[in-house]
Amino acid sequence: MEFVTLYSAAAIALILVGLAGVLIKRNLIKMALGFSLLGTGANILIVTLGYVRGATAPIVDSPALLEDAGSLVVKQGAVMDPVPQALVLTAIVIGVGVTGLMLATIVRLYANTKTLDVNALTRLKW
Amino acid sequence: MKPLFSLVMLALLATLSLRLAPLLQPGEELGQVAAHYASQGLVDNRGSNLVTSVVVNYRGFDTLGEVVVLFLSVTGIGFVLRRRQGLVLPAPVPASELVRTGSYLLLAPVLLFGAYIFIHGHLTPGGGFQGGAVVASAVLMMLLANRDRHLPHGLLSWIESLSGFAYVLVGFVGLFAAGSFLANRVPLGQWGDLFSAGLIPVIYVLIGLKVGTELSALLDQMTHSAEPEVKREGSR
Amino acid sequence: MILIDIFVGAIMLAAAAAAMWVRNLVSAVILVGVVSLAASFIFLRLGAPDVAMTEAAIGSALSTVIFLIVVRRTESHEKGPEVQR
Amino acid sequence: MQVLDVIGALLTLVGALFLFLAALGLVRMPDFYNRVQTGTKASTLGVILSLTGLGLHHPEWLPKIWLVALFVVITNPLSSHALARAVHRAGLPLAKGSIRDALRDEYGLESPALVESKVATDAETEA
Amino acid sequence: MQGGRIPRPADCAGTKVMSKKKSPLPRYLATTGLLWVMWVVLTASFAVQELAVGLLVAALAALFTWRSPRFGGSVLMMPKRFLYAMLYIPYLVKEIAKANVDVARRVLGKKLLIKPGIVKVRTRLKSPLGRLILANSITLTPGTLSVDMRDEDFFIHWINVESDDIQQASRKIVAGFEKYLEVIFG
Repeated sequence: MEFVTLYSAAAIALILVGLAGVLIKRNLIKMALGFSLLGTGANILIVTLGYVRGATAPIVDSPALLEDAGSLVVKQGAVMDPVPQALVLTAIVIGVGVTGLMLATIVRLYANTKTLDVNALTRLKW
Repeated sequence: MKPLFSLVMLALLATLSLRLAPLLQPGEELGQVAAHYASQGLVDNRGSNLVTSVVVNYRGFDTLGEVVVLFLSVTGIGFVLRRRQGLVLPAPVPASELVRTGSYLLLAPVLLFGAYIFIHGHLTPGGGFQGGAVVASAVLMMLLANRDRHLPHGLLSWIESLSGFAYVLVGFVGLFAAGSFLANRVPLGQWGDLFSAGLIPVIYVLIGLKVGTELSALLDQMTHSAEPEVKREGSR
Repeated sequence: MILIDIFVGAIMLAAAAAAMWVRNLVSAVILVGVVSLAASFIFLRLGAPDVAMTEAAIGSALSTVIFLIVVRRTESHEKGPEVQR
Repeated sequence: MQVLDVIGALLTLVGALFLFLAALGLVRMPDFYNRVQTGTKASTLGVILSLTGLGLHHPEWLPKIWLVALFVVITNPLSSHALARAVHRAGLPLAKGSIRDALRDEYGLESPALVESKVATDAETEA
Repeated sequence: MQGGRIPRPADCAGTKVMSKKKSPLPRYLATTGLLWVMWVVLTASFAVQELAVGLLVAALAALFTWRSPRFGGSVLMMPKRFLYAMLYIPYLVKEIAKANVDVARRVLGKKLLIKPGIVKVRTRLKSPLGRLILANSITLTPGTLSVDMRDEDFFIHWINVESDDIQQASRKIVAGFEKYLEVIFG
């Protein structure tokens, strides 16, 4: 088995584990951790989609990757797909902001209700 | 009732992903757009790091939006955790003198390293987001070693808003020079030089400053804002 | 090399499952940090050094610290009988 | 060139051995403080040796690698100091058979929450 | 200029010995210089552009910490201190090597040869950076780990306590390093 396949399978498993945490756990911090795992799994999955066999990282620091010396055109299939990497790069940073917001809400909820149990927070239940 | 429902959903999702997994075939050749970015990125931007080209130039407008999202979430945290009036914070246990000395000793090198990462964003792996995170971790070190100190909020918010403003201004440079927002139409320089790739390093330095200050503000709010009166000691 | 890949993937999944399993929230947070660290190695293996750096700096450092601060401020132990599992 | 590679590989191997020793120490030692002891020393040397071995493979990286090693030498002992101090403040007792705890004798346990466990530490005279 | 900067090291606890009424400029320049050297090591390039940007960044980064406890500063300017600093490095390396042989012996031995305990030792060093290096050196050398410090007293976890007495323990643990550090940090 190729290692990319392995990693995409691991990423899907990680997404499922995180989702299980979010759905089953009742502790708010555990749910936040589950979200974090979910995000990590999704990020790995997206990056595996940009993998190109036999290519290097998308950093063109040697002329060997160029088509010919004068033109600055990079060879076909010499580098990985930069687009998923760019997306994941920003997604991680946004992820920490969102996690922070989630945790701030949890802290505030705890200060008001002294519990981390979602089932106890019935006021917002529909 | 609810757990059962969750389990059913999970099982459904698991089977679905098992069925869909064979469709994900990594390792094939690139799509048309990606192939253009990968092969022409160096011609268009002269920056070695193609990811940076995508983040800052091809998708520069998205990145502006993402920085704004980060800003909004930090503002939201500040709003949720705003200081309550008249609440006296209990004094935290001060860190050891050695740790304080160490944090002062390491602050400048770590800041320099963060700056190195975002200044060389177009040449080596790294860039504004990573450098910003490194800068924020330096700030975190200071916050944890000196719990009684607060960040200079005025200075931080000035840096933050000025760099955001400058980002938009640089975008307008592209609009006037080439007719599209954030277009990279200034002299590109020599491939591999520090001053190359046109506006990319400028924008990435601005992003680095902005992300660094935003993450620092986030950490500061998490460590310093009004604490609920729960048990202080004995919690691990 | 494939052995290392299997090892890292297994570590990552085991840490993730353990993070959802353990009752002590501090341990759970640290285990999620381990997942992030393994993820950053995986990004490096997949030829994405930029993403690996971001994940290492943000995923396993900053967000772990944020979680720890929150755990310190609330409770460090997950209560109650399990619903499932 | 070839010689440097061999030396580098050997250094990396020795470094890995020391890292293994650090891990083994974590398992074998009786209490937190002793574990940190062996862990810090062996892992610092292990990391430095492995990095230097890597540097001998790529001599142009050597300055950078030594910069990293310098950081490790500053931060590794410092962090174990911080850990040990925090743990002592939280009231974790020394292992049975310890000679004495001068810090506790002089300042007492800072954290009242864990005072009950103090009884376990009073294994004063056991050589 | 430094008005609203992050923390003001001048009132950092434990910074009892601040610089006397000297001009701060040499210290600032020394800090900048050290940071600049670090930049050059990082970039591994002597191109004019890199050097210029590095100088700028180093000068800016130095603004944050140049007043902190004895950072950089005077060590490089006095030949005697520099000489002792150079002598200190091989001494420390030797001690670290000894420490690791010691660790290997203890960990691999059939029976655990330990007699642990926390002892108190005393140091004469005043400078915060000197104390930091002393504590780090103690942690890295055979069988000792610095657990806490209050004023002059270090509390050392000793894996094989040889002496309970402050004087003797200080002589055994601290004196070797102090000899060098006292000269280096004055």
